[in-house]
Amino acid sequence: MLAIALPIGFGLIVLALLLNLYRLLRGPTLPDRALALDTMYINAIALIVLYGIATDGKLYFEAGMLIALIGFVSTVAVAKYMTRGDIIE
Amino acid sequence: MEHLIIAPILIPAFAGMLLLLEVRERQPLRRLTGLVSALALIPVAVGLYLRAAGGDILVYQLGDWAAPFGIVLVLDKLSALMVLLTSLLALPALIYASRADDKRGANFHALFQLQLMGINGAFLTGDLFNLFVFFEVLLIASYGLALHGRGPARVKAGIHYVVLNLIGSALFLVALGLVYGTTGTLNMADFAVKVRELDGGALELARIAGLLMWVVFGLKAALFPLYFWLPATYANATAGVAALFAIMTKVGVYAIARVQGLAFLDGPLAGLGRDALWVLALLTLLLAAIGVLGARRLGEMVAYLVVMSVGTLMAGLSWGSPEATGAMLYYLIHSTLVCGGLFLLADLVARGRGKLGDQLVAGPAPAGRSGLAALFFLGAIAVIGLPPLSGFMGKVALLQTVPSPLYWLFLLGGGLLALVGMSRAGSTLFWRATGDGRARRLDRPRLAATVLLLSAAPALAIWGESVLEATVAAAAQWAQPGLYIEAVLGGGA
Amino acid sequence: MSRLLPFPMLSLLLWLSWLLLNGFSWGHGLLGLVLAVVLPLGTRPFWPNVPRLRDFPKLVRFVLVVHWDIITANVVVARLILGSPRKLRPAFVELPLELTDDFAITLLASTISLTPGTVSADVSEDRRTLLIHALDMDDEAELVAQIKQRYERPLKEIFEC
Amino acid sequence: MNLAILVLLPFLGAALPPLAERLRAPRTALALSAALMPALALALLIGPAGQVFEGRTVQDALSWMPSLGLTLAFRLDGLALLFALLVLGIGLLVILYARYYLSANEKAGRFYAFLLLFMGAMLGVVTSDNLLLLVLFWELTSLSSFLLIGFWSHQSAARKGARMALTVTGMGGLALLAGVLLIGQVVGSYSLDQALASGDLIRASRLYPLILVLVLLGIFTKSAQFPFHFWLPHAMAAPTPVSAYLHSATMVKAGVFLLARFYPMLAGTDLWFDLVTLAGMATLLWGAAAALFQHDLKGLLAYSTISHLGLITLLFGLNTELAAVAAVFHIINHATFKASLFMAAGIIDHETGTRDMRRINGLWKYMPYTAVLAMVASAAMAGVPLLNGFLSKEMFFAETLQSSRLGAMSWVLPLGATLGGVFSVAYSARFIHDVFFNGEPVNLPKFPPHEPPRYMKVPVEILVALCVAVGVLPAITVSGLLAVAGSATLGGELPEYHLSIWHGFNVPLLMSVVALVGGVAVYSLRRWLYTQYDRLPAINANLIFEGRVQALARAATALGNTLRNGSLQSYAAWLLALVALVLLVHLSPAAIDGTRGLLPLDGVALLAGAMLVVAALITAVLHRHRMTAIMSVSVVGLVVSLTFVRLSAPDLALTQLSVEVVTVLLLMLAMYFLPVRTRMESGVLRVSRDLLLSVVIGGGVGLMAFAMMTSDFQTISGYFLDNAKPGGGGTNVVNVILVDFRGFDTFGEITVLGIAAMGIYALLRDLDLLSARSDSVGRPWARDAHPLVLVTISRPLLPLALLISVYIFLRGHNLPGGGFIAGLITSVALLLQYVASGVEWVHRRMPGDYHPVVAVGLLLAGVTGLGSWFFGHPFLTSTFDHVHWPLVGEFELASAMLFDTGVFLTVVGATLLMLANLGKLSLLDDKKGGA
Amino acid sequence: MDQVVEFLVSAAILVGGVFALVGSIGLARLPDFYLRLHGPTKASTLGVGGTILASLLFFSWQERALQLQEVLIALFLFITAPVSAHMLAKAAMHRDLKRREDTRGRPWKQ
Amino acid sequence: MEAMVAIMIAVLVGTGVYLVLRARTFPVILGITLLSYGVNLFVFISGRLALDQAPIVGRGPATDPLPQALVLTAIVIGFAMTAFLVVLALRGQGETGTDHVDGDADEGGQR
Ligand code: NA
Ligand code: NA
Repeated sequence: MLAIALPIGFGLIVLALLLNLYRLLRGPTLPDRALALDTMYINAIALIVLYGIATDGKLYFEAGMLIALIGFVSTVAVAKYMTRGDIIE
Repeated sequence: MEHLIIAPILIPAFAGMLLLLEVRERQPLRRLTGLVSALALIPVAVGLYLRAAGGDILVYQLGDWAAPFGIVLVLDKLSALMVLLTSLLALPALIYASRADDKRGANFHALFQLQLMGINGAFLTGDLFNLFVFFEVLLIASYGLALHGRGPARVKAGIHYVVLNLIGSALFLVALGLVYGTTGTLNMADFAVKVRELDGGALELARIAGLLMWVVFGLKAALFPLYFWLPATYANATAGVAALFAIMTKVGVYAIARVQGLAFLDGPLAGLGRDALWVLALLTLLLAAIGVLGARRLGEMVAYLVVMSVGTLMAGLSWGSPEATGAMLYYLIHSTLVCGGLFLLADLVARGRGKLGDQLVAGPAPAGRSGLAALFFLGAIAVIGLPPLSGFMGKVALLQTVPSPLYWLFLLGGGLLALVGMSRAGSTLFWRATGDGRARRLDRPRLAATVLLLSAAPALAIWGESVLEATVAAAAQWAQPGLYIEAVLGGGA
Repeated sequence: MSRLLPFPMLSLLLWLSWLLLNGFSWGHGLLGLVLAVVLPLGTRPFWPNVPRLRDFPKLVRFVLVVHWDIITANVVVARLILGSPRKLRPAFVELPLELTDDFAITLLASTISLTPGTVSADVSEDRRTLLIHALDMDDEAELVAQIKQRYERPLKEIFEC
Repeated sequence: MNLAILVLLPFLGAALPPLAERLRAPRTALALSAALMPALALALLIGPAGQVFEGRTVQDALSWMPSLGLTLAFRLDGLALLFALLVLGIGLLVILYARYYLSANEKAGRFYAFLLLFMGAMLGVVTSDNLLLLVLFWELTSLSSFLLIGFWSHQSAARKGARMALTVTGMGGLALLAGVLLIGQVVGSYSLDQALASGDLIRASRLYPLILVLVLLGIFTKSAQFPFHFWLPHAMAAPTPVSAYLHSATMVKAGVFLLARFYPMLAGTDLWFDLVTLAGMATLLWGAAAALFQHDLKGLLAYSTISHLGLITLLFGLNTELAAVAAVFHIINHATFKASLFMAAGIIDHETGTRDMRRINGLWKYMPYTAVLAMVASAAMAGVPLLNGFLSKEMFFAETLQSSRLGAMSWVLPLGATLGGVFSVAYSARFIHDVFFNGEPVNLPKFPPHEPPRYMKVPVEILVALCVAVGVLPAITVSGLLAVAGSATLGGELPEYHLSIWHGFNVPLLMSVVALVGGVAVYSLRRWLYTQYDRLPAINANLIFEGRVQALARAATALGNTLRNGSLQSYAAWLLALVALVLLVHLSPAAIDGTRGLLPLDGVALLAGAMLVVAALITAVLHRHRMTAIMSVSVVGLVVSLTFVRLSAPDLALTQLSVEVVTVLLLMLAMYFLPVRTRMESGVLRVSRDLLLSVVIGGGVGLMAFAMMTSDFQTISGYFLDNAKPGGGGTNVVNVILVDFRGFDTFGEITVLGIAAMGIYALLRDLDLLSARSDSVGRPWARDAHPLVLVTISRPLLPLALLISVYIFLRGHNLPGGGFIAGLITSVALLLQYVASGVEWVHRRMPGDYHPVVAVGLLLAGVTGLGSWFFGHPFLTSTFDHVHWPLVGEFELASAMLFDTGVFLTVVGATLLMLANLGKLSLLDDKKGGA
Repeated sequence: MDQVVEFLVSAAILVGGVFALVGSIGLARLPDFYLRLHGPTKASTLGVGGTILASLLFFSWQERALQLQEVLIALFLFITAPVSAHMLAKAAMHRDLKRREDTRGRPWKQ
Repeated sequence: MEAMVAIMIAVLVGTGVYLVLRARTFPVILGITLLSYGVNLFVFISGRLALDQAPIVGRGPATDPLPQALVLTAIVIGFAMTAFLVVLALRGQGETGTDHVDGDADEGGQR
């Protein structure tokens, strides 16, 4: 059962990533692209967690945790750049 | 285990760190720290050289891990010679910079020390990836130093310098990937052993790895067509920095010599890229000589002289015989010290001419004209290769050991072009002076530093035989990679 | 005690996190404890205003409610997204705030963003109004009331009097 | 007696006059200080001279650079003695003369110093017994004469003349060096002695023509032989004592000296005859004819010198022993009369203020004594009987009659010789008539001229006396010296010859008569000749040469600028083209010959790969939209991280992810000051070139990657896997490599990071940057600088992130993680505080200078490394132990952890030093702009 | 592996995957930025949540002990994701991005 | 999988090269970044590819750890260099008023 669910899960998330990429490419505005990138980061977490299940190991858990913890900082920086120009004032 | 071997790396490293710790910007303290370190390097380097001159190749296994698994430092005659040369160049350059230039920006002394760390590391390491790391150390420090001070020209030149070297670093990594991917090792000696056993596709890849290394080292050495960054970078750098940079191109030459001597003297890749290097070296020589002739600033002229020396050296190296390499090393020592001195001299001249700086146009005579003129005359004679100074000995040695009509033509013809260029420059700066400029006295420590470096020319002539014997001995050892390999892989393990 | 543990909740969170990360052992329990004390102390200057937790059980309840809402509303939102975009009724809604504590306001804003269908878009300079964007809003008053009742009130009880 | 000391004396002497000048010695004392060493040398020469006259060759050698074949070897034979006497003797006279010639305000000390340097060099040339040493001194004469010619450096003519002389003779010197090296190659030694004995070997060598041409290039340039003669007249810009010395007796004679010196080595072949005779004849005629038309006194003498040098050269070219002796004889004679003439010309210049013969007339009335001296010397130059010039010219005429090498054309030589004689007489006549008679002076700057100071005439008197003495009593005065010099030149027995005034009525005498009569006739036709000459286009060698040099320099600058055009992209293109070339030439698909089994490709990997490809391409295509490009690069970074996850590299994934965040922060900080869009700037051609390079290099690297991945190899990495735990105390092999096996790399790496931070700090200090006052669409910036939600969330995130840092750090040795990643997490958490709350807010809460953090980090790593010294181990040797504590249980303590702490601190310090300072930039900007 | 656990894990994976996809579909197809903002911040959190739940179950079963590390991912994500959304919304309002005409209320001037 | 990775490397290096050759500092920075990604991957794969074989002792078969350590070092150094270049570009912008680097001839002429 897991042998079927996992590939499907991978497929769904990769599909999601591709849609994110489409939005990033398409825009049309900068916030759209930033949002797309942010979403990609989040989907990447899902991918990494799934990979952990698939390989029966927890070596990659930290990678997911890292994204969750500090991945948003780049989104914040981009957003702040858009509103204030200066991200560290 | 002789800890002295690592001292040329650790002394400036720790000095640099301590300088960084000194947050209150007490310039005298910083100068003292820097100068003490630079001074300390000289006896250390002399000591190391004397050890190496005995004929043994000394290996220092970092972390006590045996080669090829750990990183080793290797002290042979060649590396000892280069470390010694660096220390001899560094002290006057630092003295010169410590008069005032060091205050024109932040962190000068720390950067200077760490630059020395990088240079010495590159000379001593016996590991290819570690060579990459030390390249990066010396590069990043040199970026900082090249940009020390201010001015758009300096920044522009700096950007060129930095970007080209970043591309160079990327290429170096590709080469290292290929080295590891084909031979499964990073230790130079081990690589030398294993590359001889390759065949088929792996051999093809190893060949490309070697050639890429030549490109990367050629960029550092400033070979045609990779030297274009150099004139602006060097001519725009602070004088003491430019003087220190005189050794930087030699790091490239050394790296080629080192890898070639170990891995490509014989075996399936014997003489790798030698013909191409030969042609490029000759072109470098010629184009740099033309550059000397066409230079419009003294600093630029000296920078081209540096490039010219690289062409001269690389041709000598790519000739491939131990004798030619010995002569090349003598010339290397000469050109490094003399060009370093000329950079300082150019700055002394520029300082005395006010707004005109070192531009080669008639203007007020610089302060201390006759003294400067005499120094310029001396330096020019030396660097052009006229007797009775070291340049002449070096050129004769090269001409004797590289019996190629083409080389003779380029070397002598290049010398002639440089003669024309430098005589014009000297005539314009010192003879065509429109009245004496500001009557300020020359700064004595600056003058002393300049004289110290330029005095290499007579010194290397007077004691030429000892120096030449030393370089020939270093080359002889270089030409027997077996000794090195045995010392690294056989002994300590 | 408050000198040593300026933010007990944070310390607890840190300690629990440490144990989550490393699994439970005496060693890690001890080390986690050290960290749970040292880290808040070290970062003390970064917390100018201390949010005081008044009611721990209510906090647990609140967390559970939010999670439940996330799950249920997710289904709703999924349907909206997959359905025809024409049917969506987007709206900007201004939510008058009763909360006054920065931390509590932030929690409310985050909660609103986490629960499907709404995103908190801005907090007014005077911190009296929260701007919310809703994906599909039926009735503004109803939405405001729902948020106030489900999230703001508990938060007020948890953090303020 | 040590010959080396003899040569050294003038060099030592060069130090005295400047010293004396510094001590404000009077002019006479200055001159005496200059004369001291040459006089001493002359005295010391007496001893060895005696030996030479006894037929011995005095030799002396010191070792210098034996590996080069360069020894300080000297020899004194007849030829060397002759020249040594000329150099020292005339040198002393010139010093005496210069005492009066130089005006009080000139730097006489320097002048004498240069003169003595030259003297020493010249002495070295003539006494060298080592070919390389000879070249060395040869070049020294060029250099010191450069200084002498340019002595009046305020005059443009002097500067240009000096440079021209140096360039031409310098070129010759290089050729000579090449020639000498080839001789050394053939002979197997640079000993002159051996080389002289190996004449047959050299002439038989395949290299002989090349050697000859190179050596002759040196000789001809130095001796101003056609077509290299043009520099000499312009060297007349030198003070007259210099001309009297260099251009009569010494420097230009160095060339003919070498002809004599190398005569036994190189002469005797047809090629020698053709080259040397031809050049000599051309020079003889050209110089003689041109001399007549000079209005400048020194110009006349200069061309006359050229002509006489041609004569001497021609004689050497004739390949007969007698001709060689005649040549040596003429060297002596020319030196004496020409030096005296130069001095006389200098006196006239000195007294009248001009050297223009059109203005100088009738000086007989004003300075009869000088006139007599000059007229005698001129007569000697013309070859009038009873004067020394007559004797050698007679021998010259005779020798031209003997040659048969030209076969039926042999008459050309005597004819040319006679013609040369005719002109020689004509210009000598002019020197006498035009200067001392020919009416009254015209408009002299100094009037009336009178006799010079007494002692200024002494040198001229001595020289003229010598002319007469030799001319009248050759057998007594000069024959001994000529004999030893001649035999030394020939390197063997002298031929039969007689130095006598009267040889009877013979063809040479007839030629002399023709020359005298013809010369007078030509001179009487001078007005017509001058008008004819003036119709010829004027050629100013100085202008031409200077023009050539300038054109060359301009071309050089232009070429330099073409190559080094200031375009980073063209430099980068050269670099990358070189790489492309390497790949195109050496990489073939055949490199893919591995047999390693391939890993299966799954859909996820395929799609992820496609994502990377698309994102990279977007970056390249949309790079002008900078923000978009930054985001697409982030996607690439993300996929690369995921690739590391997939390909078993968790440490790399973590590192890549955290570096990514910091990089984006960095770029966003920078974007505040940079344009948002890049203008379209590249043309189609440029884009195609770049695309080509991209495809070749990208494709090549990809191909190599594939070749590598598909082939098996032997690697040392098994050692690391085996020893990580037992030797390094950690199970995360990557980390153990980083902090232990290859800790030195890491030490260097964090140093790089630290230096970069320092360099960035330095770059940012007082950087003036205009920041954008509004966003890219022109809207003013938002008011809310510190959004509440962001600020509030950033607070608890700091301790949380620190906790995670500790976690990542501690597990690093055994599981993915380590100091570097931990450091980055901490940095990001701290940076978030900056972003959320601003620099000032943060700096009120923690120190803002991160230099010490970097320093402490680096020092910690370094000191940890040093620690192993105390246990007798090399730098960075690690140690670890398992410790058991009650309650806590067993845990490991490793020195590598300490090292890793250093890494951690360095990373935090460096990252913050970089980014916080970059963030602070805008504060400066605000203060400045008051916005 | 126990069928039940396996089923639960599989279900969680599928739920996670589906919601991740749905969120991204929203991002891709919704007509204005403010609408698109809802997709990822909602669905992706549950998307990740699903996979994390799967992972928790899977490893806890595997190790026969409660494995809750992954909870931290969710915790961090729940803390940080709203901030991203909030900041992006502010950016969008600052830029006065087009919104669907029938949107009620108005964004605030920044 | 190998072909996929090779293509990724090729594209990264290729786009990196292309961007490095643009006329302004900003695309050059991007180019260097992409180039670094490509090159890091290249060094990484010199240890050959392996799935689920992280080099942790005691977890069964392990891939080659050495290239990973090398790449880690390269990433750090690359980050330092990129940061320096970015700030240098700012300095250039500040001192020359432009980030154009495809310069005019004759800059050796003046200081
Ligand atoms: Na800022
Ligand atoms: Na006259």
